[in-house]
Amino acid sequence: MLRRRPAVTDAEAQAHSEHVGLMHQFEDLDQQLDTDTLGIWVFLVTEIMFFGGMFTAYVLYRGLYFMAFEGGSRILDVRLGATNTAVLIASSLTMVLSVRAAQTGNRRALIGFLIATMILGSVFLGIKGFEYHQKFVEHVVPGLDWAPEGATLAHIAPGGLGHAQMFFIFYFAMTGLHAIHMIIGMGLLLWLLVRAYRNRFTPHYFAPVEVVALYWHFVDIVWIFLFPLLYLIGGRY
Amino acid sequence: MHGLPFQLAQASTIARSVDQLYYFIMVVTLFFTALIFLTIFYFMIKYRRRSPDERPKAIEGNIPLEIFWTAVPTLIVAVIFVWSSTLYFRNSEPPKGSMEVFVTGKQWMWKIEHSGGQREINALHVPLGRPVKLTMTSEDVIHDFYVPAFRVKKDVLPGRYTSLWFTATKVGTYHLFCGQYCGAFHAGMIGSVIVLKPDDYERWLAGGTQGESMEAAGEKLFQSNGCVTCHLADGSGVGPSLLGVYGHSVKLNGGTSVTADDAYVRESILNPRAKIVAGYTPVMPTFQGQLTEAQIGDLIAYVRSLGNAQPKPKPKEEGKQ
Amino acid sequence: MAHHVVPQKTYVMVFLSLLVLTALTTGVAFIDLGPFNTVAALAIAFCKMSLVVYFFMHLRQSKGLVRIVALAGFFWFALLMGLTLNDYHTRNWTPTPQPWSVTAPPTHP
Amino acid sequence: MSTATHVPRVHAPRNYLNADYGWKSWLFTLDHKRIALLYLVSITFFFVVGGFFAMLMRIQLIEPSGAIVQPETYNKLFTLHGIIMVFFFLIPSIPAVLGNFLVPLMIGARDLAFPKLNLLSWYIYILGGMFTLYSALAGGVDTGWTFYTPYSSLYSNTQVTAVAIGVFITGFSSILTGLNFIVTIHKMRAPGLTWFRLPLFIWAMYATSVIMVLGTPVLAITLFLLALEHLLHVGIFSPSLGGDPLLFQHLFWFYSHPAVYIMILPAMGVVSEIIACFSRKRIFGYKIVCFSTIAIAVLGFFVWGHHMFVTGQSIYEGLIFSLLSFLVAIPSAIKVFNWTATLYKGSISYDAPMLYALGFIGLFTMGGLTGLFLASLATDVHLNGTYFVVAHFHYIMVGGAVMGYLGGLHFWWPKITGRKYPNGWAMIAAAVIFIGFNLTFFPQFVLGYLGMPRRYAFYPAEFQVLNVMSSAGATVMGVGYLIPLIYLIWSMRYGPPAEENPWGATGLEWKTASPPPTDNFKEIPIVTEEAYAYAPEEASGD
Repeated sequence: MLRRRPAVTDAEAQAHSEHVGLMHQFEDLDQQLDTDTLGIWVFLVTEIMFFGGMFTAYVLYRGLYFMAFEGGSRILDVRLGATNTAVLIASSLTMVLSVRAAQTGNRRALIGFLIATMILGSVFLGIKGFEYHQKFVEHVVPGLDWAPEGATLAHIAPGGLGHAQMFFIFYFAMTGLHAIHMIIGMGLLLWLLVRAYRNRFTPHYFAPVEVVALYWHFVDIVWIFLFPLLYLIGGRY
Repeated sequence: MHGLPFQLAQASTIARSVDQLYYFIMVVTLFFTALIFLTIFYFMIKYRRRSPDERPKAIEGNIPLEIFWTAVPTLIVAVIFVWSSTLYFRNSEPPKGSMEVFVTGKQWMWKIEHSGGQREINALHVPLGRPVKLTMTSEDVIHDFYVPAFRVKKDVLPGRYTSLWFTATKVGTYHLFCGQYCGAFHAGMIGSVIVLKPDDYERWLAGGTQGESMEAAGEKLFQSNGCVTCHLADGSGVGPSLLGVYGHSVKLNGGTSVTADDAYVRESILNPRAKIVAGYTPVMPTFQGQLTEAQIGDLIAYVRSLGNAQPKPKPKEEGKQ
Repeated sequence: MAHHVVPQKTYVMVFLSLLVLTALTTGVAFIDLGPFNTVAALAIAFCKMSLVVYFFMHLRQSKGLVRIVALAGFFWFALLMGLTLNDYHTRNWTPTPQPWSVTAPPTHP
Repeated sequence: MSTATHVPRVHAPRNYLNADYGWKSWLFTLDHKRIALLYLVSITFFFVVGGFFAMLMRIQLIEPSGAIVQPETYNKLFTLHGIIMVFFFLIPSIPAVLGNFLVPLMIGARDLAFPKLNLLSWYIYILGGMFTLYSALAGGVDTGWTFYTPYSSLYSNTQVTAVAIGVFITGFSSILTGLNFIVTIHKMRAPGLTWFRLPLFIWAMYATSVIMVLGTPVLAITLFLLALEHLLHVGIFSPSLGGDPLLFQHLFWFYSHPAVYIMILPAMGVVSEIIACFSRKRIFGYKIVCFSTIAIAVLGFFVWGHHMFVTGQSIYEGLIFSLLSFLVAIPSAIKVFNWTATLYKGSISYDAPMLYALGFIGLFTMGGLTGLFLASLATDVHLNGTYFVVAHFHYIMVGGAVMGYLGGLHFWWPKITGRKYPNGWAMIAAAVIFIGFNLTFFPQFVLGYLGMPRRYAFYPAEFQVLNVMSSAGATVMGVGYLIPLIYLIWSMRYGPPAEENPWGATGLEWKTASPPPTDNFKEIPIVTEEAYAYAPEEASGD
């Protein structure tokens, strides 16, 4: 048989409702933070599989058409790619520092680090946009503008144009999906910023900051793999 | 063929062996289905509720019993696995000296070419008792060559060769189906496999619409497409000589080597820069889109016919091997 | 309800290591190591990922459950990649699926 | 049971149904029970649409030359039937309706961990459904639910993109549902409710959620790449553009084979509950059944290649996948044996849910055993792509998953609506469905063995007798499905009120009112007993 917990007294219920940010389905904020953290991790696992399908396709074709992929990789600007990697890593740092600021109840630092993260994210997207623009200038956008010529053509011709096209499909699909994730992340940061500005977070209630941060770091990790896979194929002697 | 056809002809050597396995699994299936159904019926009657407040005693489980009914299915599936895999591996290997037939699938017909040049559409004539090997490819989407009476089936893919083989054991006309959905008239992509007695088959070969043999057609293509201008027989041309190449190992730029089979020859025609023979430069243009699958088949047949010829002496030593 | 607050210094050290590794991976790419270029690039990327996961994503302080979830993600990804690529890897192991194999054995090397 | 009643009772006690009125109270609800009902209505709609396509197909196949529609139309019929039934009915059926309703109740929680996410996943589902319905109305799609490339990407002129988007979007609905369940089951169980005290339905929902979370994203990315190739004519899967069509099949089946377990595992969970309740016995070998549930979910990911034995994959890959496919048969067999053993020395009554559950065991046994023919390489070469496969997966998906769903719906209907349905009619319907189902699909095993390929709009005349039998059976089955539709709707208004625990079942969901209050429990219960404690208390000690 079941035994019931003693009924909740009014005083207790009052205290309960004073837990800022506590949803009705949870017992306390600790359970809520635990639950939110687990939730975002499970979500990140789905993201691993989401990108995983595309990575599998990429790895397969890179193996099959290595020359073409190497040639396509030469068209990409390593300096911009490396700079972007550094920018994104820096944004991960500011992100984790904003979590720390939330944990310690430092509202000014929280707002500052969130803004810094957003600025770094924008820089990343700006550089990415510039790179995309360059690809249009070089006419290496499969499906939309594919007419490589001159030096570009000389780089990618040895591996076969068709297969070089495939490299750029993966380049755009992978970096594009990554960029969409970044944009979603920027939206989430904005939402955090508004809530931080309204002073909604406390050292006991900072789960949203932690959750968004985990997402942001994941997006960073995806780029950590995209950079060598796309920009650094083969030895560039 | 009328009434209730619950039996399918066993018209190939493969069919008999597959059916034996099929019947074995069927016995297993029937036994366990009967076991479960009868046990449930028995329990349903024996232990039906006799009074509304009946409370049976709890039974937690029984570990030896669990082990027993884990082990039994494991053993049975192990037997099936070993049996079927052995059979599958045996059935996937065509016997040496099989008769070669070239099959092209396209929406929604089967084009078949015999090595003697006889062409058929939606029909395949084969002799009784002789292994026949089909080399198949598709001009558009994925098809599937399926002859139920032979228990053979294989997808026919664009851009690639697949093969299957059979030895017919019964004279007759059998269904040929497309087994992989391929578009609007998928259901109409059907034909017949006609098994003839050897002498009937010879008569059919002689009497049919006689084209030139695949080799001869391939040789003509080799001339008309200008292949011959570079691939000189003595190896002095821009491209390597093709004498004595097919079926042998070819050294490539970069130190690797590849066996010259038809996948390789096909790739070299359609994507010539993928694998460059050691000592040569990637200058050959692609013939993608300029040759039909049937023509590529002809060309391969021609290159194959050169495979056992002695290569003439070559000035470029590294191009050999 | 005591949340473990990691000292700022740890984060900065991790950040600097990540920067060094980025420079390293870019540098290595300009040296020809043959197939080891790919190996090196992936190994470095894996190190970087581990740093981010372990420190920035707080796996160091996480409970076992979160660790299992993260591992499951990588395991299933490996499964997808491994079993798919295995098909391509083994497709040419036998001469059987290669049609039109010559009947006569090679007469000369 | 409960002694204290703080809330003064007006007429009916407050419950989740009468807590609030008006369409807004439904469309913006965060209550898992109301969201479950939203799903119930939506999937019933899609079931009717998918069933309608199936009826047209069976009418078409009465005549060898095709009785009513052109081949192009027939191809669209089976494609839409497959897509709607798989993605919009079967996958959300038990998880999103019964799971949504029951998971918090069974584990003693007030709601799922993320109620907003739960509502969002329903809206995502509806959005995906809209795209699919749009594509059906705007000319349909004819690729088959498997979307094999290059046909789907380069050759089909139908609404491939719209359907791909629809299925892509709906995928996220099931990802979010799965995520919600995993987190809820981990973090929100009532005090004392340890893992091995959980009902098997919860174990099944957990395993299902794991598959949803790990598999669905791969389908999403695959459809994304497919749509990219279709729209931009760039090469990813098409050989003419440098791609490999088998890669599509690998990625597609990586999700779509485990998807079968998304359909069948929840049904197994439902059946475990029903068998235990109607034989008043604890499930025989409870822990073994728990482990076999997880084993099926995990092993289910290792077997996708058995769909590709004849499509040109490496024969060694085929060997590995064949072996692994046989392995997944073993936990399924263990479950069937354990259910059967549960009946031993029980006290068995035959109300409608039990009939469905026993029907499930029978049909699932046949469906599972015929899978042996398809896991075995040599016989699969003959049977792959024929009606044998069609019959096999309908035995699993319809004979298994739909029987389980209907059984569960009948079992928990009094809890969901607070009303009883006419038991006699329900028993008749169960019998009619069982008979109609076997009439429909058993002949298809024979057809498949005789070599009739699936997806044929017309066929050689010798197959007609069996096809007519199958179509006749489909009529019976169709009638069988209409009966519950009528009396269940009837019972919502006119059925006699149901008490808290009409079946005398154990489990926390039966310890609260029917229908439950919005917060599920007056107080969160503390669990001190094992699952399925049906035995008299004094006897449970020995």
